[in-house]
Amino acid sequence: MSAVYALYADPESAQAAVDRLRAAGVADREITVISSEPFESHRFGSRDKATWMFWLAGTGGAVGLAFAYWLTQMTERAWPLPTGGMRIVATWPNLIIMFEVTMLFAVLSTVATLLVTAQMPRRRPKLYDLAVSDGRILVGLDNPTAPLDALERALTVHGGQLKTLS
Amino acid sequence: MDRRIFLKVTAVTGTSATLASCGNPEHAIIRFIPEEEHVPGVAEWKPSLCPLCQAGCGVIVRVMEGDAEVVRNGQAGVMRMGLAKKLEGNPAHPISQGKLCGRGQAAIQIAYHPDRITQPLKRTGPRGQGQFQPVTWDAAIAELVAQLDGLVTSNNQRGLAFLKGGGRGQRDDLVSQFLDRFGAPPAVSFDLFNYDVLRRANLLSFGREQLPTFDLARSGYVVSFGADFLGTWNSPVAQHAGYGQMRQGRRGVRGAFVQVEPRMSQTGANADEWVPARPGTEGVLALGLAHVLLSARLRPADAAGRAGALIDGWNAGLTGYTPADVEKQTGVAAARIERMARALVEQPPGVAMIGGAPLAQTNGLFAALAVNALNALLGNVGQPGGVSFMPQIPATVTPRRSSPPERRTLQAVTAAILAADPSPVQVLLVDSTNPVFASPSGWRTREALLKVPFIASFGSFIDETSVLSDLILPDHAFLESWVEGRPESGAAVPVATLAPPALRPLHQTRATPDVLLQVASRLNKPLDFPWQTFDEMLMAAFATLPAPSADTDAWTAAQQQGGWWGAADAAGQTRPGGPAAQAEPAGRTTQAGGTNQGGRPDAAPVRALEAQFDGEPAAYPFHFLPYASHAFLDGSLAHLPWLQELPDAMTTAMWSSWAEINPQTASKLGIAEGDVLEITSTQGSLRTPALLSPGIAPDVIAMPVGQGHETFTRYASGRGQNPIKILASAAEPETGALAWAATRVRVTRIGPPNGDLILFAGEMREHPHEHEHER
Amino acid sequence: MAHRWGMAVDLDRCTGCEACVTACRAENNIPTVGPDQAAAGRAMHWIRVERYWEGDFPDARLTFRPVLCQQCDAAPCEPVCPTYASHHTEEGLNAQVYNRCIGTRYCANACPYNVRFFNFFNPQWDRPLQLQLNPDVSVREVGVMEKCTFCVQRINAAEIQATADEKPQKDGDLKTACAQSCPATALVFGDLNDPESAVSRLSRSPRGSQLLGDLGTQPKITYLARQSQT
Amino acid sequence: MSDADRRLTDDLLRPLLTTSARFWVLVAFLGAIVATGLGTWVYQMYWGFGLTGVRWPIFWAFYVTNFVFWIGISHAGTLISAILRLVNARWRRPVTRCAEAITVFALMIGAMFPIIHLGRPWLFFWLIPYPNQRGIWPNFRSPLVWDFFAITAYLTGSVLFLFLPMIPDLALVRDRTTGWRHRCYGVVSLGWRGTTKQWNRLETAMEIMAIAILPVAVSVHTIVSFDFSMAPVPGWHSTIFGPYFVAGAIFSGIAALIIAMALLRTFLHLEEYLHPVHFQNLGKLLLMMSLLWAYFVFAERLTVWYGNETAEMAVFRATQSGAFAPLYWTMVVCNFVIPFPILALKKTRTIAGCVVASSCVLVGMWLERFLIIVPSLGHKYLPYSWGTYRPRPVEIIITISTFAAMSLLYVLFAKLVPIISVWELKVGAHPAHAAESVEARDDEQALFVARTEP
Repeated sequence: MSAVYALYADPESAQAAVDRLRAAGVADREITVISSEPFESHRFGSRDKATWMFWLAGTGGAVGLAFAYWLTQMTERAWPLPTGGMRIVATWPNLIIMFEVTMLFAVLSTVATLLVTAQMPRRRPKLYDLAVSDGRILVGLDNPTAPLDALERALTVHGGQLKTLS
Repeated sequence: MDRRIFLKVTAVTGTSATLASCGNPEHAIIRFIPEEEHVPGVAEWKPSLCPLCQAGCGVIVRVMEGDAEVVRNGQAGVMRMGLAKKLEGNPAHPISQGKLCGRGQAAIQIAYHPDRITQPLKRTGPRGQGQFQPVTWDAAIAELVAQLDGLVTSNNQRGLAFLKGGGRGQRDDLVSQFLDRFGAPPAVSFDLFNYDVLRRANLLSFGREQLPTFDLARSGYVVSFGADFLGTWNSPVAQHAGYGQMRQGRRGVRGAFVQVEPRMSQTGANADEWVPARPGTEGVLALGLAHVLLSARLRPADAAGRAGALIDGWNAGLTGYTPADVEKQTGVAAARIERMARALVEQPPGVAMIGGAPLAQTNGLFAALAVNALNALLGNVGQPGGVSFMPQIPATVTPRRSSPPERRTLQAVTAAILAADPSPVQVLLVDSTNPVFASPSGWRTREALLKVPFIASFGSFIDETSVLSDLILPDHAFLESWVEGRPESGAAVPVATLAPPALRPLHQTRATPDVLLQVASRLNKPLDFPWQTFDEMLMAAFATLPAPSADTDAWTAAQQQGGWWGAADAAGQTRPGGPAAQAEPAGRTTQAGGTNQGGRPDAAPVRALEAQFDGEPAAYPFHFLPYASHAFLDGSLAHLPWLQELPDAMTTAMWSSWAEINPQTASKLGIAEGDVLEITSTQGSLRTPALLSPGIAPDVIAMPVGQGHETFTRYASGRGQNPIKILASAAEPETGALAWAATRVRVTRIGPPNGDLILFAGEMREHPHEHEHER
Repeated sequence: MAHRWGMAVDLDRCTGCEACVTACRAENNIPTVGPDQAAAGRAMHWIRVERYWEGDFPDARLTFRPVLCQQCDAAPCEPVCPTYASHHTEEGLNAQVYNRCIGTRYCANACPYNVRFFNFFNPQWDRPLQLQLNPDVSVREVGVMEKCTFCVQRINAAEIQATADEKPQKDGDLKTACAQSCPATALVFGDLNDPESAVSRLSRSPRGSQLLGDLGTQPKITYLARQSQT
Repeated sequence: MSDADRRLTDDLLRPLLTTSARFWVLVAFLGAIVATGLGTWVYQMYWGFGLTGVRWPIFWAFYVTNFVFWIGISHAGTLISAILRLVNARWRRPVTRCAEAITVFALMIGAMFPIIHLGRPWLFFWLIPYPNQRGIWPNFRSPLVWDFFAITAYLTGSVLFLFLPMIPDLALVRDRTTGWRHRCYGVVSLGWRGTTKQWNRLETAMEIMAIAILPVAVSVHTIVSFDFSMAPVPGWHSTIFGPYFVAGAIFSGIAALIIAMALLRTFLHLEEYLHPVHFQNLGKLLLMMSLLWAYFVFAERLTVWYGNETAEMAVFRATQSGAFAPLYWTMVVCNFVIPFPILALKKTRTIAGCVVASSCVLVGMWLERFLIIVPSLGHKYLPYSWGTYRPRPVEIIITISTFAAMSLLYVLFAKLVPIISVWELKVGAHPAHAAESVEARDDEQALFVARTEP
């Protein structure tokens, strides 16, 4: 297995490289762009925004709510001990528990989503270059299917030197 | 019973058993075979007698099985035995009626006290250093016998003196018989807060040398002159029961009560009116009340009979006791005197009582006679709701050889010892009294005792007196021994309390009466007592009492119910006894021993005496008022941790001693709460924290008696101050009783609070700030 | 019919003699903490006789008021306990389960009467004073709260006895240690569900009121006011 | 740009890569104090809680004061980062991580106190709802159990809130280091690459977290206030307590943050990244909170005084004119009289000024918590049972050691992680991003100038 990529000094050239790869018929999801900072303002940076993460978080919260409801009700009924003349299942205090657990689950599910979708944690990935941490922007492909020369032409513009891993 | 109950019961008993064995010491190897059978976890209630004061409350002891470390013939080990768990009043007992005061309940700690003397001790070091070594009982008794034989051979039987607390009963009778048979002078009984003056007054007024019994339950208006009858005076438990009834026991009637005293006592706190009359003028006030009744023709003068006749100028209508005159002397407003006097007759039955400080003045007897006269005038003597005298059972079962004994006060004895050389007292026996602690330094009791060649004491603890002794023969705790008592007040029926030991001895101690009998038998010239042991003597004593029912005798019945007493009458109400109408209850009773001697009307009328105070008013501006502490009485209970940690009723102080001072006076002297004061009398001085109290007259400093022990167990030693030390030796002339309220002092502020004053309560007022506003 | 244990305190009978205080100590194995700890505010008195001064000399007055756990029906001390150590029993008692207590001391703060006490150290009894301990009452270890139980051990014993004898309890058979010892009978204990019981009758007295009743704690102890002459 | 970035990176990573002797001395010193504190706690557990000054009827004192105080401090992070993140205030970038770190550590310390103050600390886990042999669950009616849930949620939330934006920087460190450090950072950076997908997910996640953490933060201190307001104790039983405590918490939180930033700035030479303007802005926030605090105190006091209810007034007097008056007025001076003028005047709202004000506020807020707890407990309804409280050595030592613990954790954190978010600064420095607010733009330029001067 192998990978092909090139490093660029600035987002503009990276963007150009991405465009040329597209032109060369490489599918969008095959192209990997790696940078040491987010570039929301560039087209390559604004690919696959994850708006549905909110929904997952919400779902997590809902699960938490349900769990907290069950927990309070079940435990209070399991051994009904009256205190201070309050009802056995005291709704007001339980609301507090429910709120906290809801938020907890929402947070956890958010993080879970993040880790899963961002494929973390994982061992050191194949396609990476230490130069990225110096501010270079990496554009490349894992296991390129397209012919190498085409890719080379696409990547070696704007001072991008082609590198291959195998 | 069904299974669930069975399980419950077993559960309860089971847990109890495990808990009962909590006291089981791991290190002990030897386990003795139990000497008695107990069902684990099941309580058995055994009768006994509270030994702490002369009231003589019958108690019941809750006995449950448990493991105790004991010594049996020289071998230490653990034994499963019946252990006393709690003391409660004996419901069948006419005096306690099932109730018991806090002190009485704490008495259980005497038996289990960690500093109890567990075996006979012989002095090794110099006297007073408290260095003793254990000796066997045989050796100890042999030594005492040798000493006594020595007196006999030197034909100096009168060289034996016996010093004891003021008790009444077979034990005391045994002592006096012992001395009588030995040829020694009678026992000297010492008790700081004794009732000699009151007994004498009652003898003079009513021919009964005895403490009065009050039928408070049916009283309408009570005037108490310094008598702490809800605290420490006379028969507190019985009086409590009556008091409760007096307040709320009768539909539509609520008895009223006035307390006359310069320092508000716990009893005074319950009064509807608190009258801080000048110390030593109580008698005058009483006669002032009488004057109002006489002058208003509310009562005929002759109603007072002999009691009145004893008062100088009685039949003349007590001229000179007009409310105005009395106000001048007592400081009590004339109008108030009028009102009180009228209330005495308008809210019948009215009754007056006197006790405590007023009798501890140089004019105490006069005050007592005045109050007696007032009662007689009110016609309440022997009447419902009035004052009466409890029928007595003769204390002695065997006639004395010599005729009635002369009275000797401790002061006289110590004086004699100090005067003569060698000491007239060669052998001194001390039992259940601690004069070195409880007598004023003026008496020089300690020096006197140090002059006595040989002292043996019977106490259970090493205190200031027994620490001076050469030989200590530790007595059983009351729960471990036969107890018997003949209370002289508190009930309408004759009472002889009796109980066998409630639990087996924990230590190698012996009952003092038994020891005396053994000594008596081992002397070269044995004192031939008809009994080997104390219980034989008791049996003989109770044999003379009528059987309560056909199928049993007095002795057996008494052991079961905790004593013998005459039946109450049909109404179940306390029937008043008294000289006027001495209704003889069931059972053979006679007048108290020694009655009527010198008590006949031929006694000359007494005239009002000014109370004399030690110390010039200029140099010593304050009256010094020591009072019997609620927890410790005269200090004999300061070794009980429960009582040390009991917040004082008035001040909430624990583990402390203090001096009460009026806030205005304090601010004049620049004294704040807790400041360390120096209180100085002509006799000496002491330092103690100040406690500001609105319930004390501006010219009075009050201090509780009981703390300030030098040697008295780990709980009391070196704690607080002893006010008795700075008391003057003034005495009431007739009886020679110490006038402990006749000392004047001066007060100076020494420094800021030193933490000696430990209070349980945070605030003394329920609305502190409102109080600040109104001031 | 279930019992509902309550008490009436007649302040006109109470003389402040504190027999109840010692009785409680003896019955419930309450340790003495000693002078140093007492000075540090750790003395334990499940029942205490509060005394309050009014006015100044010579018109000073002093009143006594025994205060023990009021066994509230709406007890503030109960719900705040995270472990149910403090809870309400069927018979309306404020139970304190020592083994469940982890010592947050929240109940003591919530209690308006300050009748809860904390074991700051393991209790000590100098040998052989421990022989007096009542085997029916557990000794509390360091770190747990304790308070008046209305002598629950006596209540249980009496109920077991009554069932064993197969006859109902009579009013007055069962007394708490304090009520038993009270020489002036100021403390009366009994079943509030029995309208004829002494405590019920006293609780209906016009002199009756409840301590800090306006806090809504619904105490089961009724205080009968002290009356005054004129 | 990239060399500017490189300098930025080097500056911010320097503390991680180079260690001075001074660092070890500091760690040893703080460590010693913390060890003493822990030892003291063990000592207290061994002998019994009686070693403290706690007494009848004041059953809560120093420990609970510390609990409330530290939980309050923890509100620094979430407020600064979450709110500023949501409103996307640019000047927040260098500040967020210091703030979030404070949150996490303050919470850890604060959460220890409910355990330290237990009579039987070894049984603290009975607060946790889990199936157990006792067959009994926690009492959800108890505010202490609410505390447990709230703090758990808040702590989890803040730890993640701190960690997520750290991942790219950890990856950065990973690439800059070798050997065991390289491996360690490799593990904790979870194999971060920086693909556009990862960046987007991270940003979204942070947005959600920011939204979620805010209500939790508010609820946490409200519930802490419930510990008091639920009990019928004069001075406690008040509806104002929730917002009152939250405001106080944020107040002390910002103060703590300002002090932390000032220290970092000096010791890690971050003058170029932590600017007067940051202190200016935080100073304004602090000023606002000081006013808010004063408002709450006034409202609370006035209500009590006007209501003139006996028990409440007893507490009122004790604090206003009684034994606690000295402490009370010190509190007022520290929380309002001193900070207000310093922060109100632009001239004095300097870094030094802000630090002075913040220090006062920390003292004042600690006193406030103490004065809420102790006087009320000492003056409940029955004056007979009133009491007063003096701390004992164990309490004082443990209290001091918690401040040392905070410093220690912070020092170590700054040693292991870039205390200022490198990638966020880079983003901030990116010219392509048009600044939103005027303030932000000045801010950006300031940063720029700062970086291109030499």
